[in-house]
Amino acid sequence: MSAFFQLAALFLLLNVGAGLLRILRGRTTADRLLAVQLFGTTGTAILILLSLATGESAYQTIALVFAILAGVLGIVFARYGQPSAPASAQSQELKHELN
Amino acid sequence: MTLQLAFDVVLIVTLVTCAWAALTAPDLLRSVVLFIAFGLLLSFVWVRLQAPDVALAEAAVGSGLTGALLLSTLNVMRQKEAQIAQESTDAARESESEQEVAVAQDS
Amino acid sequence: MSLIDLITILLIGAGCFFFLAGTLGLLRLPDVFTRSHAITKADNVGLMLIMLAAALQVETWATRFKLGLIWILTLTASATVAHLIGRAALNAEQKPWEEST
Amino acid sequence: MHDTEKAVSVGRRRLTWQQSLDVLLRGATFAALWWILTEGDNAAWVLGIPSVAAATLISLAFVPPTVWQVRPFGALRFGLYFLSKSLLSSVDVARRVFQPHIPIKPRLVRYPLRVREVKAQVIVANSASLMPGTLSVNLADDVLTIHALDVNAPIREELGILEERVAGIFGIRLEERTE
Repeated sequence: MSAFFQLAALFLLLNVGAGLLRILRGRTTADRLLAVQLFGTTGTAILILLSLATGESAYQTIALVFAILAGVLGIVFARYGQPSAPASAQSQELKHELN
Repeated sequence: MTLQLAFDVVLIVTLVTCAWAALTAPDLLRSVVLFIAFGLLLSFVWVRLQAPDVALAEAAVGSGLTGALLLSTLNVMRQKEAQIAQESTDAARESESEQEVAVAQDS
Repeated sequence: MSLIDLITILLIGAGCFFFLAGTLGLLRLPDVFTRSHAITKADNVGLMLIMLAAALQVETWATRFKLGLIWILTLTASATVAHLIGRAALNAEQKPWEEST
Repeated sequence: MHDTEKAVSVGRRRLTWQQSLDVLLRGATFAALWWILTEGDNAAWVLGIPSVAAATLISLAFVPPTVWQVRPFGALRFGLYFLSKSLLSSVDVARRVFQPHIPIKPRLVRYPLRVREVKAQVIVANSASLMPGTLSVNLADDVLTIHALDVNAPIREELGILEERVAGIFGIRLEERTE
Protein backbone atom coordinates (compact mmCIF):
# COMPACT_ATOMS: atom_id res chain seq x y z
CA MET A 1 0.00 0.00 0.00
CA SER A 2 2.79 2.38 0.94
CA ALA A 3 4.21 2.16 -2.58
CA PHE A 4 0.81 3.05 -4.06
CA PHE A 5 0.54 6.14 -1.83
CA GLN A 6 4.04 7.15 -2.92
CA LEU A 7 3.07 6.73 -6.55
CA ALA A 8 -0.04 8.89 -6.12
CA ALA A 9 2.04 11.55 -4.32
CA LEU A 10 4.56 11.53 -7.17
CA PHE A 11 1.73 11.95 -9.67
CA LEU A 12 0.36 14.95 -7.78
CA LEU A 13 3.83 16.46 -7.52
CA LEU A 14 4.06 16.27 -11.30
CA ASN A 15 0.72 18.13 -11.39
CA VAL A 16 2.24 20.85 -9.22
CA GLY A 17 5.16 21.05 -11.63
CA ALA A 18 2.71 21.61 -14.49
CA GLY A 19 1.06 24.35 -12.43
CA LEU A 20 4.46 25.98 -12.06
CA LEU A 21 4.61 26.09 -15.84
CA ARG A 22 1.40 28.13 -15.75
CA ILE A 23 2.98 30.66 -13.36
CA LEU A 24 5.98 30.94 -15.63
CA ARG A 25 3.91 31.41 -18.78
CA GLY A 26 0.95 33.33 -17.36
CA ARG A 27 0.72 36.97 -18.31
CA THR A 28 -1.79 38.31 -15.78
CA THR A 29 -1.75 38.40 -12.00
CA ALA A 30 -4.91 36.32 -11.86
CA ASP A 31 -3.09 33.49 -13.66
CA ARG A 32 -0.51 33.38 -10.91
CA LEU A 33 -3.19 33.44 -8.25
CA LEU A 34 -4.66 30.35 -9.83
CA ALA A 35 -1.37 28.53 -9.55
CA VAL A 36 -1.20 29.44 -5.85
CA GLN A 37 -4.67 27.98 -5.41
CA LEU A 38 -3.53 24.82 -7.18
CA PHE A 39 -0.51 24.60 -4.87
CA GLY A 40 -2.74 24.89 -1.81
CA THR A 41 -5.13 22.10 -2.79
CA THR A 42 -2.62 19.74 -4.39
CA GLY A 43 -0.07 20.35 -1.65
CA THR A 44 -2.66 19.37 0.96
CA ALA A 45 -3.40 16.17 -0.95
CA ILE A 46 0.30 15.31 -1.31
CA LEU A 47 0.87 15.76 2.41
CA ILE A 48 -2.11 13.55 3.27
CA LEU A 49 -0.76 10.86 0.93
CA LEU A 50 2.73 11.13 2.42
CA SER A 51 1.27 10.81 5.92
CA LEU A 52 -0.53 7.64 4.80
CA ALA A 53 2.64 6.27 3.19
CA THR A 54 4.83 6.80 6.25
CA GLY A 55 2.24 6.54 9.01
CA GLU A 56 3.44 9.87 10.42
CA SER A 57 0.39 11.82 11.62
CA ALA A 58 2.35 15.07 12.07
CA TYR A 59 2.15 15.60 8.31
CA GLN A 60 -1.60 16.07 8.63
CA THR A 61 -0.96 19.15 10.75
CA ILE A 62 1.17 20.57 7.95
CA ALA A 63 -1.70 19.81 5.56
CA LEU A 64 -3.97 21.84 7.87
CA VAL A 65 -1.51 24.76 7.74
CA PHE A 66 -1.42 24.50 3.93
CA ALA A 67 -5.20 24.64 3.81
CA ILE A 68 -5.33 27.78 5.97
CA LEU A 69 -2.44 29.43 4.10
CA ALA A 70 -4.07 28.88 0.71
CA GLY A 71 -7.00 30.98 1.85
CA VAL A 72 -4.93 33.70 3.51
CA LEU A 73 -2.54 34.03 0.56
CA GLY A 74 -5.39 34.15 -1.90
CA ILE A 75 -7.03 36.99 -0.03
CA VAL A 76 -3.75 38.90 0.40
CA PHE A 77 -3.07 38.50 -3.31
CA ALA A 78 -6.47 39.75 -4.35
CA ARG A 79 -5.95 42.75 -2.04
CA TYR A 80 -2.35 43.69 -2.88
CA GLY A 81 -1.31 41.61 -5.83
CA GLN A 82 -2.20 44.04 -8.59
CA PRO A 83 -2.25 47.69 -9.50
CA SER A 84 -5.43 49.02 -7.94
CA ALA A 85 -7.56 49.81 -10.98
CA PRO A 86 -10.72 51.72 -10.17
CA ALA A 87 -13.74 50.92 -12.28
CA SER A 88 -12.73 52.58 -15.50
CA ALA A 89 -14.71 53.32 -18.61
CA GLN A 90 -14.12 49.96 -20.19
CA SER A 91 -15.12 47.90 -17.18
CA GLN A 92 -18.19 50.09 -16.77
CA GLU A 93 -18.98 49.36 -20.36
CA LEU A 94 -18.48 45.66 -19.71
CA LYS A 95 -20.83 45.81 -16.76
CA HIS A 96 -23.29 47.74 -18.82
CA GLU A 97 -23.21 45.07 -21.49
CA LEU A 98 -24.32 42.55 -18.93
CA ASN A 99 -27.56 44.32 -18.26
CA MET B 1 12.60 2.65 -2.83
CA THR B 2 12.85 3.69 -6.47
CA LEU B 3 9.49 5.44 -6.13
CA GLN B 4 10.81 7.52 -3.26
CA LEU B 5 13.91 8.29 -5.30
CA ALA B 6 11.73 9.37 -8.23
CA PHE B 7 9.67 11.59 -5.91
CA ASP B 8 12.84 13.18 -4.55
CA VAL B 9 14.30 13.77 -8.00
CA VAL B 10 11.09 15.40 -9.28
CA LEU B 11 10.92 17.48 -6.10
CA ILE B 12 14.50 18.70 -6.43
CA VAL B 13 14.14 19.50 -10.14
CA THR B 14 10.93 21.47 -9.50
CA LEU B 15 12.50 23.22 -6.49
CA VAL B 16 15.59 24.33 -8.37
CA THR B 17 13.56 25.42 -11.41
CA CYS B 18 11.33 27.42 -9.12
CA ALA B 19 14.28 29.06 -7.35
CA TRP B 20 15.95 29.94 -10.65
CA ALA B 21 12.71 31.38 -12.04
CA ALA B 22 12.18 33.42 -8.86
CA LEU B 23 15.67 34.91 -9.16
CA THR B 24 15.42 35.74 -12.85
CA ALA B 25 11.77 36.86 -12.99
CA PRO B 26 11.32 40.11 -14.93
CA ASP B 27 8.91 41.71 -12.41
CA LEU B 28 8.87 41.63 -8.63
CA LEU B 29 5.31 40.36 -8.30
CA ARG B 30 6.12 37.22 -10.25
CA SER B 31 9.22 36.83 -8.10
CA VAL B 32 7.10 36.90 -4.94
CA VAL B 33 4.64 34.31 -6.28
CA LEU B 34 7.50 32.02 -7.22
CA PHE B 35 9.05 32.60 -3.80
CA ILE B 36 5.82 31.42 -2.15
CA ALA B 37 5.72 28.37 -4.40
CA PHE B 38 9.36 27.74 -3.54
CA GLY B 39 8.54 27.84 0.19
CA LEU B 40 5.76 25.30 -0.25
CA LEU B 41 8.08 22.99 -2.21
CA LEU B 42 10.80 23.45 0.39
CA SER B 43 8.41 22.33 3.09
CA PHE B 44 7.95 19.11 1.10
CA VAL B 45 11.71 18.71 1.22
CA TRP B 46 11.62 18.99 5.01
CA VAL B 47 8.85 16.41 5.09
CA ARG B 48 10.98 14.05 3.02
CA LEU B 49 13.89 14.66 5.41
CA GLN B 50 11.55 13.55 8.22
CA ALA B 51 11.50 16.94 9.94
CA PRO B 52 7.77 17.72 10.16
CA ASP B 53 8.27 20.53 12.67
CA VAL B 54 10.65 22.37 10.37
CA ALA B 55 8.24 21.77 7.49
CA LEU B 56 5.45 23.33 9.54
CA ALA B 57 7.56 26.41 10.31
CA GLU B 58 8.65 26.68 6.67
CA ALA B 59 5.07 26.52 5.39
CA ALA B 60 3.65 28.95 7.94
CA VAL B 61 6.46 31.48 8.37
CA GLY B 62 8.82 30.97 5.45
CA SER B 63 6.17 30.82 2.79
CA GLY B 64 2.90 32.21 4.11
CA LEU B 65 3.88 35.04 6.42
CA THR B 66 6.93 36.18 4.45
CA GLY B 67 4.95 35.97 1.23
CA ALA B 68 2.15 38.11 2.61
CA LEU B 69 4.65 40.63 4.02
CA LEU B 70 6.54 40.83 0.71
CA LEU B 71 3.29 41.44 -1.12
CA SER B 72 2.21 44.25 1.16
CA THR B 73 5.71 45.76 0.93
CA LEU B 74 5.43 45.65 -2.85
CA ASN B 75 2.13 47.49 -2.59
CA VAL B 76 3.64 50.22 -0.38
CA MET B 77 6.57 50.57 -2.79
CA ARG B 78 4.22 51.01 -5.73
CA GLN B 79 2.23 53.69 -3.92
CA LYS B 80 5.41 55.56 -3.04
CA GLU B 81 6.59 55.35 -6.63
CA ALA B 82 3.27 56.63 -7.91
CA GLN B 83 3.42 59.48 -5.37
CA ILE B 84 6.94 60.45 -6.40
CA ALA B 85 6.01 60.36 -10.07
CA GLN B 86 2.96 62.52 -9.32
CA GLU B 87 5.07 65.03 -7.37
CA SER B 88 7.68 65.28 -10.10
CA THR B 89 5.05 65.95 -12.77
CA ASP B 90 3.47 68.54 -10.47
CA ALA B 91 6.86 70.17 -9.97
CA ALA B 92 7.51 70.16 -13.72
CA ARG B 93 4.13 71.76 -14.35
CA GLU B 94 4.76 74.40 -11.68
CA SER B 95 8.14 75.35 -13.07
CA GLU B 96 6.62 75.51 -16.54
CA SER B 97 3.93 77.92 -15.38
CA GLU B 98 6.57 79.99 -13.56
CA GLN B 99 8.49 80.27 -16.78
CA GLU B 100 5.36 81.33 -18.59
CA VAL B 101 4.79 84.03 -15.97
CA ALA B 102 8.40 85.15 -16.40
CA VAL B 103 7.98 85.29 -20.19
CA ALA B 104 4.78 87.28 -19.78
CA GLN B 105 6.54 89.80 -17.49
CA ASP B 106 9.45 90.11 -19.94
CA SER B 107 7.29 91.05 -22.87
CA MET C 1 -5.54 -7.41 -0.05
CA SER C 2 -8.60 -6.50 1.97
CA LEU C 3 -11.75 -4.88 0.64
CA ILE C 4 -10.92 -1.63 2.44
CA ASP C 5 -7.56 -1.44 0.68
CA LEU C 6 -9.24 -2.01 -2.66
CA ILE C 7 -11.74 0.80 -2.03
CA THR C 8 -8.85 3.05 -0.93
CA ILE C 9 -6.99 2.40 -4.16
CA LEU C 10 -10.10 3.12 -6.22
CA LEU C 11 -10.81 6.35 -4.35
CA ILE C 12 -7.23 7.61 -4.65
CA GLY C 13 -7.17 6.66 -8.30
CA ALA C 14 -10.35 8.63 -8.94
CA GLY C 15 -8.97 11.54 -6.88
CA CYS C 16 -5.79 11.62 -8.97
CA PHE C 17 -7.89 11.52 -12.13
CA PHE C 18 -9.77 14.65 -11.06
CA PHE C 19 -6.51 16.39 -10.10
CA LEU C 20 -5.23 15.56 -13.58
CA ALA C 21 -8.42 17.04 -15.06
CA GLY C 22 -7.87 20.22 -13.04
CA THR C 23 -4.26 20.59 -14.13
CA LEU C 24 -5.14 19.84 -17.74
CA GLY C 25 -7.84 22.48 -17.55
CA LEU C 26 -5.33 24.94 -16.09
CA LEU C 27 -3.00 24.36 -19.01
CA ARG C 28 -5.50 24.03 -21.85
CA LEU C 29 -8.39 26.43 -21.18
CA PRO C 30 -8.25 29.84 -22.86
CA ASP C 31 -8.70 32.45 -20.10
CA VAL C 32 -8.53 33.06 -16.35
CA PHE C 33 -12.25 32.53 -15.76
CA THR C 34 -12.46 29.14 -17.43
CA ARG C 35 -9.23 27.98 -15.80
CA SER C 36 -10.62 29.00 -12.46
CA HIS C 37 -13.67 26.85 -13.19
CA ALA C 38 -11.49 23.80 -13.73
CA ILE C 39 -9.20 24.31 -10.75
CA THR C 40 -11.93 25.11 -8.24
CA LYS C 41 -14.23 22.26 -9.09
CA ALA C 42 -11.96 19.40 -10.06
CA ASP C 43 -9.33 19.87 -7.37
CA ASN C 44 -11.83 20.04 -4.55
CA VAL C 45 -13.53 16.83 -5.56
CA GLY C 46 -10.11 15.21 -6.03
CA LEU C 47 -9.16 16.28 -2.53
CA MET C 48 -12.47 15.01 -1.18
CA LEU C 49 -11.92 11.55 -2.66
CA ILE C 50 -8.36 11.38 -1.30
CA MET C 51 -9.64 12.48 2.11
CA LEU C 52 -12.27 9.73 2.02
CA ALA C 53 -9.56 7.19 1.20
CA ALA C 54 -7.42 8.52 4.05
CA ALA C 55 -10.40 8.34 6.41
CA LEU C 56 -10.66 4.63 5.62
CA GLN C 57 -6.99 4.09 6.43
CA VAL C 58 -6.55 6.00 9.71
CA GLU C 59 -7.42 4.51 13.08
CA THR C 60 -9.10 7.12 15.26
CA TRP C 61 -12.25 9.17 14.78
CA ALA C 62 -10.43 12.32 15.89
CA THR C 63 -8.11 11.99 12.87
CA ARG C 64 -11.08 11.45 10.56
CA PHE C 65 -12.67 14.64 11.84
CA LYS C 66 -9.36 16.41 11.35
CA LEU C 67 -9.28 15.32 7.72
CA GLY C 68 -12.84 16.56 7.34
CA LEU C 69 -11.85 19.89 8.88
CA ILE C 70 -8.97 20.24 6.41
CA TRP C 71 -11.32 19.49 3.52
CA ILE C 72 -13.90 22.05 4.63
CA LEU C 73 -11.18 24.68 5.09
CA THR C 74 -9.82 24.05 1.60
CA LEU C 75 -13.34 24.12 0.18
CA THR C 76 -14.20 27.51 1.67
CA ALA C 77 -10.76 28.90 0.86
CA SER C 78 -10.86 27.89 -2.79
CA ALA C 79 -14.44 29.06 -3.31
CA THR C 80 -13.52 32.44 -1.82
CA VAL C 81 -10.27 32.68 -3.77
CA ALA C 82 -12.05 31.76 -7.00
CA HIS C 83 -14.53 34.58 -6.39
CA LEU C 84 -11.70 37.04 -5.65
CA ILE C 85 -9.75 35.97 -8.76
CA GLY C 86 -12.83 36.47 -10.88
CA ARG C 87 -13.51 39.91 -9.41
CA ALA C 88 -9.85 40.92 -9.75
CA ALA C 89 -9.84 39.87 -13.40
CA LEU C 90 -13.08 41.74 -14.01
CA ASN C 91 -11.74 44.88 -12.33
CA ALA C 92 -8.53 44.61 -14.34
CA GLU C 93 -10.78 44.86 -17.40
CA GLN C 94 -10.15 41.43 -18.73
CA LYS C 95 -12.79 40.48 -21.21
CA PRO C 96 -13.90 36.90 -20.80
CA TRP C 97 -12.81 34.72 -23.69
CA GLU C 98 -15.43 34.09 -26.35
CA GLU C 99 -15.14 31.72 -29.24
CA SER C 100 -14.34 33.68 -32.38
CA THR C 101 -16.51 32.23 -35.09
CA MET D 1 -33.74 42.94 26.13
CA HIS D 2 -37.51 42.58 25.92
CA ASP D 3 -37.59 39.03 27.08
CA THR D 4 -36.62 39.81 30.67
CA GLU D 5 -38.31 36.77 32.20
CA LYS D 6 -36.06 34.23 30.53
CA ALA D 7 -32.93 36.39 30.58
CA VAL D 8 -29.62 35.04 31.86
CA SER D 9 -27.00 37.42 33.15
CA VAL D 10 -23.52 37.14 31.67
CA GLY D 11 -21.20 39.87 32.89
CA ARG D 12 -23.01 43.17 32.65
CA ARG D 13 -25.05 42.11 29.65
CA ARG D 14 -28.33 40.28 29.92
CA LEU D 15 -28.93 37.61 27.38
CA THR D 16 -32.12 35.95 26.25
CA TRP D 17 -32.16 32.19 26.40
CA GLN D 18 -31.68 32.05 22.62
CA GLN D 19 -28.56 34.17 22.87
CA SER D 20 -27.16 32.02 25.65
CA LEU D 21 -27.80 29.02 23.42
CA ASP D 22 -25.56 30.75 20.88
CA VAL D 23 -22.84 31.18 23.54
CA LEU D 24 -23.12 27.52 24.45
CA LEU D 25 -22.95 26.49 20.79
CA ARG D 26 -19.80 28.55 20.28
CA GLY D 27 -18.20 26.95 23.31
CA ALA D 28 -19.14 23.50 22.02
CA THR D 29 -17.68 24.30 18.59
CA PHE D 30 -14.39 25.46 20.06
CA ALA D 31 -14.28 22.40 22.34
CA ALA D 32 -14.88 20.15 19.32
CA LEU D 33 -12.10 21.95 17.42
CA TRP D 34 -9.73 21.43 20.34
CA TRP D 35 -10.67 17.76 20.53
CA ILE D 36 -9.99 17.33 16.81
CA LEU D 37 -6.69 19.23 16.84
CA THR D 38 -5.32 17.30 19.84
CA GLU D 39 -6.61 14.04 18.31
CA GLY D 40 -8.69 13.17 21.34
CA ASP D 41 -5.86 13.44 23.86
CA ASN D 42 -7.50 13.60 27.30
CA ALA D 43 -4.42 15.07 29.01
CA ALA D 44 -4.58 18.11 26.75
CA TRP D 45 -7.83 19.34 28.36
CA VAL D 46 -5.79 20.96 31.15
CA LEU D 47 -4.85 23.59 28.56
CA GLY D 48 -7.92 23.00 26.51
CA ILE D 49 -10.61 24.21 28.92
CA PRO D 50 -9.00 27.65 29.51
CA SER D 51 -8.32 27.98 25.76
CA VAL D 52 -11.90 27.15 24.85
CA ALA D 53 -13.20 29.64 27.42
CA ALA D 54 -10.84 32.34 26.16
CA ALA D 55 -11.78 31.67 22.53
CA THR D 56 -15.49 31.90 23.36
CA LEU D 57 -15.02 35.22 25.20
CA ILE D 58 -12.90 36.68 22.39
CA SER D 59 -15.44 35.62 19.77
CA LEU D 60 -18.20 37.25 21.85
CA ALA D 61 -16.19 40.46 21.97
CA PHE D 62 -15.99 40.58 18.17
CA VAL D 63 -19.32 39.05 17.18
CA PRO D 64 -22.13 39.74 19.66
CA PRO D 65 -24.41 36.80 20.43
CA THR D 66 -27.01 36.27 17.75
CA VAL D 67 -30.13 34.18 17.48
CA TRP D 68 -29.65 31.02 15.47
CA GLN D 69 -32.19 30.45 12.74
CA VAL D 70 -30.66 27.39 11.13
CA ARG D 71 -33.12 24.61 10.35
CA PRO D 72 -31.32 21.26 10.72
CA PHE D 73 -33.46 19.60 8.05
CA GLY D 74 -32.91 22.45 5.61
CA ALA D 75 -29.16 22.40 6.25
CA LEU D 76 -29.04 18.65 5.63
CA ARG D 77 -31.02 19.02 2.42
CA PHE D 78 -28.67 21.77 1.22
CA GLY D 79 -25.62 19.66 2.14
CA LEU D 80 -26.79 16.66 0.14
CA TYR D 81 -27.74 18.84 -2.83
CA PHE D 82 -24.37 20.60 -2.68
CA LEU D 83 -22.36 17.36 -2.44
CA SER D 84 -24.10 15.69 -5.37
CA LYS D 85 -23.84 18.83 -7.51
CA SER D 86 -20.16 19.41 -6.72
CA LEU D 87 -19.36 15.79 -7.63
CA LEU D 88 -21.19 16.30 -10.92
CA SER D 89 -19.33 19.56 -11.52
CA SER D 90 -15.93 17.90 -11.56
CA VAL D 91 -17.18 15.12 -13.81
CA ASP D 92 -18.41 17.90 -16.10
CA VAL D 93 -14.99 19.60 -16.05
CA ALA D 94 -13.20 16.31 -16.71
CA ARG D 95 -15.57 15.50 -19.58
CA ARG D 96 -14.76 18.85 -21.19
CA VAL D 97 -10.99 19.04 -20.76
CA PHE D 98 -10.25 15.54 -22.05
CA GLN D 99 -11.74 16.32 -25.44
CA PRO D 100 -9.37 17.46 -28.19
CA HIS D 101 -11.52 20.55 -28.86
CA ILE D 102 -12.86 21.84 -25.53
CA PRO D 103 -16.62 22.40 -25.86
CA ILE D 104 -17.20 25.66 -24.00
CA LYS D 105 -19.21 28.76 -24.73
CA PRO D 106 -18.41 31.05 -21.81
CA ARG D 107 -20.41 34.18 -21.07
CA LEU D 108 -21.06 36.46 -18.10
CA VAL D 109 -24.56 36.23 -16.68
CA ARG D 110 -26.26 38.62 -14.26
CA TYR D 111 -28.48 36.91 -11.75
CA PRO D 112 -30.61 39.13 -9.48
CA LEU D 113 -30.82 37.38 -6.11
CA ARG D 114 -34.13 36.86 -4.38
CA VAL D 115 -32.61 36.36 -0.92
CA ARG D 116 -31.79 39.60 0.84
CA GLU D 117 -29.76 38.29 3.82
CA VAL D 118 -26.03 38.80 3.26
CA LYS D 119 -25.20 35.50 4.96
CA ALA D 120 -27.39 33.58 2.53
CA GLN D 121 -26.10 35.58 -0.45
CA VAL D 122 -22.51 34.72 0.40
CA ILE D 123 -23.39 31.05 0.70
CA VAL D 124 -25.15 31.17 -2.68
CA ALA D 125 -22.15 32.89 -4.32
CA ASN D 126 -19.59 30.50 -2.84
CA SER D 127 -21.49 27.33 -3.57
CA ALA D 128 -22.29 28.48 -7.10
CA SER D 129 -18.52 28.44 -7.72
CA LEU D 130 -18.44 24.74 -6.88
CA MET D 131 -21.41 23.77 -9.01
CA PRO D 132 -21.36 22.64 -12.64
CA GLY D 133 -20.73 25.40 -15.17
CA THR D 134 -21.03 28.42 -12.88
CA LEU D 135 -18.40 30.59 -11.20
CA SER D 136 -19.37 33.62 -9.15
CA VAL D 137 -17.24 36.63 -10.05
CA ASN D 138 -19.04 39.52 -8.39
CA LEU D 139 -21.68 40.15 -5.76
CA ALA D 140 -23.02 43.67 -5.41
CA ASP D 141 -26.41 45.28 -4.84
CA ASP D 142 -28.28 41.97 -4.59
CA VAL D 143 -27.01 40.99 -8.03
CA LEU D 144 -24.71 38.04 -8.51
CA THR D 145 -22.50 38.04 -11.59
CA ILE D 146 -21.80 34.53 -12.80
CA HIS D 147 -19.26 33.36 -15.33
CA ALA D 148 -21.00 30.51 -17.12
CA LEU D 149 -18.96 27.84 -18.86
CA ASP D 150 -21.74 27.04 -21.29
CA VAL D 151 -24.26 29.76 -21.92
CA ASN D 152 -26.79 27.30 -23.35
CA ALA D 153 -27.02 25.32 -20.09
CA PRO D 154 -30.06 26.06 -17.87
CA ILE D 155 -28.04 28.31 -15.54
CA ARG D 156 -30.84 30.46 -14.14
CA GLU D 157 -32.96 27.43 -13.28
CA GLU D 158 -30.03 25.78 -11.48
CA LEU D 159 -29.28 28.96 -9.56
CA GLY D 160 -32.94 29.26 -8.64
CA ILE D 161 -32.90 25.79 -7.07
CA LEU D 162 -29.64 26.54 -5.29
CA GLU D 163 -31.12 29.75 -3.90
CA GLU D 164 -34.19 27.91 -2.63
CA ARG D 165 -32.03 25.32 -0.89
CA VAL D 166 -29.92 28.04 0.76
CA ALA D 167 -33.07 29.87 1.83
CA GLY D 168 -34.22 26.55 3.28
CA ILE D 169 -31.25 26.53 5.68
CA PHE D 170 -32.47 29.72 7.32
CA GLY D 171 -36.16 29.03 6.87
CA ILE D 172 -36.57 32.02 4.56
CA ARG D 173 -39.55 32.00 2.25
CA LEU D 174 -38.78 33.27 -1.27
CA GLU D 175 -41.31 35.13 -3.33
CA GLU D 176 -41.97 34.03 -6.86
CA ARG D 177 -40.07 36.08 -9.36
CA THR D 178 -42.22 38.75 -10.96
CA GLU D 179 -40.77 39.24 -14.40
